[in-house]
Amino acid sequence: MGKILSMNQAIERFVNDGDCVALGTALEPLIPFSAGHEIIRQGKRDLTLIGPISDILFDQMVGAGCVSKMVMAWAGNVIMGVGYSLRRAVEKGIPRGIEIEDLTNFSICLALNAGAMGIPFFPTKTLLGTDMFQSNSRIKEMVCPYTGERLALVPALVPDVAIIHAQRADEEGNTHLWGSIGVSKEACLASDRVIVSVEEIVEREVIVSDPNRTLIPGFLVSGVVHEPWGAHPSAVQGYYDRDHEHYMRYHKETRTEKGFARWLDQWILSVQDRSKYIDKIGVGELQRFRVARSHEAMPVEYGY
Amino acid sequence: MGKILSMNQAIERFVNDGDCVALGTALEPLIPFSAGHEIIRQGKRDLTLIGPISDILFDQMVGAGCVSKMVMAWAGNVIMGVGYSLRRAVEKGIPRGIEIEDLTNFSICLALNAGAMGIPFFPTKTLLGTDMFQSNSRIKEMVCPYTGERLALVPALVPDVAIIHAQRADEEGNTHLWGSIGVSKEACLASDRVIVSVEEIVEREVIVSDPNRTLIPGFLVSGVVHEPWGAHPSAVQGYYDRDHEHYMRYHKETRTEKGFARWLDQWILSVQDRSKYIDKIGVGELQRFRVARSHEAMPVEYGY
Amino acid sequence: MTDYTKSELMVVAGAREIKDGELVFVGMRLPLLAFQLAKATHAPNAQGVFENGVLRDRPAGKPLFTMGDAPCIEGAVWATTMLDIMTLLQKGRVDLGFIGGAEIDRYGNLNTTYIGGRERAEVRLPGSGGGSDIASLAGRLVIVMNHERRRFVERVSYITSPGYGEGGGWRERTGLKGGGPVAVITTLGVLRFDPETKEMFLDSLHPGASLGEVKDVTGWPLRVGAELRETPPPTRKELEIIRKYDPNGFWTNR
Amino acid sequence: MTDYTKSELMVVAGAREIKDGELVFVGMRLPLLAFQLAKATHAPNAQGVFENGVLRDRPAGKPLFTMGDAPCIEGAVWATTMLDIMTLLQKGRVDLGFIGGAEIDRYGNLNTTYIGGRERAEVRLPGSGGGSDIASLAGRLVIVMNHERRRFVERVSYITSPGYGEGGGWRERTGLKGGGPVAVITTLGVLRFDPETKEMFLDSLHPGASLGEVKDVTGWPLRVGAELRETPPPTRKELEIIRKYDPNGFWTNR
Repeated sequence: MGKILSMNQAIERFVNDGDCVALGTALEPLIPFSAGHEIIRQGKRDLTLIGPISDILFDQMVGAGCVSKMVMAWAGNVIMGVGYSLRRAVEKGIPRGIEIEDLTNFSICLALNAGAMGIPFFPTKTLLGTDMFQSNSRIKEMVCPYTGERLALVPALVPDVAIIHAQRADEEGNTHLWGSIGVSKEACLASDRVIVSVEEIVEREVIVSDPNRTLIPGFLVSGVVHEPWGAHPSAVQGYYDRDHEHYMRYHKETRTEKGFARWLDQWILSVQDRSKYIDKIGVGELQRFRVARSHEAMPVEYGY
Repeated sequence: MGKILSMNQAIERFVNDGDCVALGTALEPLIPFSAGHEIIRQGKRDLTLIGPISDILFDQMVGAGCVSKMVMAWAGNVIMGVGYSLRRAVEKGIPRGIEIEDLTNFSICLALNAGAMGIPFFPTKTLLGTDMFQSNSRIKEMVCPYTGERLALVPALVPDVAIIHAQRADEEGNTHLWGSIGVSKEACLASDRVIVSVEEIVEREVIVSDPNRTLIPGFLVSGVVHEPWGAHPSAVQGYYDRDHEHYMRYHKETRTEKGFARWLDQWILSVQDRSKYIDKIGVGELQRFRVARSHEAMPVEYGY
Repeated sequence: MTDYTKSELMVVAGAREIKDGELVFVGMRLPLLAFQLAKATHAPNAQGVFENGVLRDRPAGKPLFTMGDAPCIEGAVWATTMLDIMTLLQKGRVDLGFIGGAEIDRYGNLNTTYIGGRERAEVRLPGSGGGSDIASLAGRLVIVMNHERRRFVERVSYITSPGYGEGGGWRERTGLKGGGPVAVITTLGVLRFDPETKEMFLDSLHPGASLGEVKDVTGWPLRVGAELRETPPPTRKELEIIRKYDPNGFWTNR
Repeated sequence: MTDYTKSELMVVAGAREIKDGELVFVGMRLPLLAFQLAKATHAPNAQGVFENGVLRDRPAGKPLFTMGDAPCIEGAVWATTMLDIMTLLQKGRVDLGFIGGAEIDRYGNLNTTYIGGRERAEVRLPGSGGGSDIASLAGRLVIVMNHERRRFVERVSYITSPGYGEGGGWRERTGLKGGGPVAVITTLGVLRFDPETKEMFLDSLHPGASLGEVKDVTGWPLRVGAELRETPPPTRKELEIIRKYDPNGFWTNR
């Protein structure tokens, strides 16, 4: 019971200025847009964002001035290319300069997995020969004591907080997530705190009916937020598909600093919470993204 | 189509004398007893067995003289303690001496995971201060280049073949496994070849209805064997529970070399295949282990 | 007074080591019963992890022989890979672990691999399993074993699961993360470790056991705690709970 | 002759790089279309992996904008973690990978991070994503990009995704596992690499493109293959298939 919070409460309680925050760990789907928007509204500052492919949520948080550093493989607008806020920040220091630690999709997985596993680094065959060694001073090289080959070392990432959006959780935070998983499990296991927002809060019985489906157990979860449409405009498998046009409009409308300010006000600052956001888009409009062609998983028997 | 084989064919085709074979990777359940018995019947020799907790299948294979080496964390009879064949082999060289590379449950996971990931070793905080460094010359130590702490290094294990038993697969070898997973995924991803025996061969549609449930995709699977009761006396979640008394009898009856020879003849050598094994136990008798209290996973929607 | 077996007393002593809300690396046999007992009494919010990949917050619906039995997975909150569970240990998330042992020494080092050392190998035992990992990485460790002369030795011939090595400071020098053993629950008493020297001492005697008997079957001059207590015997309610989870006395030798 | 866009021709050229039965690291945009086209024509048994954790052996039921769109997961044979998929690459199980790039040099090194180098950073691009991993670890690499003077440079200012570094032997010295680039499919032609020197050369010209034009927009003295061919144009059937998967021409600029 004690873990069920509003998004406002969850962000207030578990995200502090200066925190390292892992977000968007399922890649293009299940991006916790609602949580990111609340972070912007609460004016959190000096965050380090951690995520593989962040899509436009990172761009929005950078543009809003919440971010001092990013540890990432790719940042922008997945279907449109660049994110203009990110470019303004790096190239012109608008609204502030940010530091970037460049990694690749694989090495960011390894860094979070090292954090999840409680080891200081991960050896790998990726990164070798790249200039990531220039733009990320934490990567090292070693000679393998077994094979003599060259290995890159990726140091562990231990975020202060991971925020994920998932399909369903119970009141203790035991969470079922399906579809695109990305690096969500590793991010949650690595982090000191985890915030989960979900489409549905379900009875414990739903979760324990399928323990292999559990992404993370509740004992690792600090706060659970019931947030239908919490990932819009990204997709939630089995609930709604991606709103591609939203990303296209974002690209077009945030090309300039002024355009971004307008967008920020219209879609984030002037919107009190996710339920108001839904009202603004229109429930009818959103129904377009709902499941039209059902495809249920075949039965699985756990009995004895 | 081409991947569906009898157990006899699968073992003949994909297990060679001298191979490293990973078995029993789901721990106490889903042990591929049928495959192990066929290996014994075909008289495979000089195998290296790899597995965390092998239960009595490793003991049987050692007693039958198939094994020259074991890489393992624990070997014996899980509910009864020691395995007498293993003791006779190590202590007296009966039927032959075997080499043992001692690891722990965690470090054997790491070794297989390194193999799965294509890296030469895994750094870890386990093993430090143990005499495993004496009895496994492949473990090394290093000082962490990030933290200065002591780390143990576990070298990768790359089995020639992994053999798993699972609930269901399609004709291409796309495999659903649920319940106790153990280190099965890592073992399959690490190995050059994979043999899967299953309770049921299902249509492709069953597998793709729940792609998060897939343990390994068919492109990694060399042979698929339809082998109902293939894990008896171990358990298969949702199909049958463990036959504990079988393990108790094995313990009692294989205390002596002669007793083991009798058991070997009675339950393995004189039994042509798994269907004959089922006949021998009696289909009626086996029904005792069937699911009496159903507990199905709650529905999951993948549609769009 | 209710009749009970030594194993039942050991289960009760084990249960008392578990605090409410803790994450416990359970294992099978007596520790599993101890965990189930603790949950049914003073630690309802304790959660148990099993090395095959399972996390449970409620007892299984049927007595278990192995952690992989179908009832141990049915109704679990998480059934993941062995690697995920073991890394919870390495990450420092496991408060308490239980293990058994064949041979133990003055500093709580355990041998479950080779009796007589590896080269001479008088007896080959099953090996570490997850025991060594739990001993190395759990926040606190509780050891459960029979108190016999051949088992309590001055120095184990092979360290499978590290205790305090050669004494105070050894774990830190060795780079071990977990806290090390806090209790050894035997058939005769409960032993603990000196905070400085890390040497084992007798903290409580089980009802019916004598100090002389304990010293006789301990292979080094055993120290005794400042206040040697008697281990509180199981209550009727505790026994009822234990017998519910071990109805035929398979693990508790009833 | 059927009308087609340059992008459609590039898709066709990409599809031809895929052999039947291969495991292909697909990515999005033109490479995804190339993969779908290959499967529908000469490579029905090719399978595609996507870095979010998905393995598909059949096309998705709907055109995709991102690999995480619900139709890309629905009907997949495997939807696992990103880590599992990326380790397939590192393990050497991926035959072929596709990537794009903003800037490329004579030895096939790609920059998608900082134009002008990191310190001066005239332009910050989105970064590697999985591109660098694919370039480093896939068995063969195919690069798809626009042929423009500002993109084809003597030496990239930042190596995001390694090609052949400084030429022959560099990948081996650097410890890279994958085979490196085999083709660069541009808006003007298909370029390949000398087996010894690993320098890029022009292997075929797209219909309508001239050698002079290609040389003009290439920032180093470009070598030309022994037999400069014309890239075969798309067939009607190929175009039909491409347009089925990109019905509005979002990716192929129709």
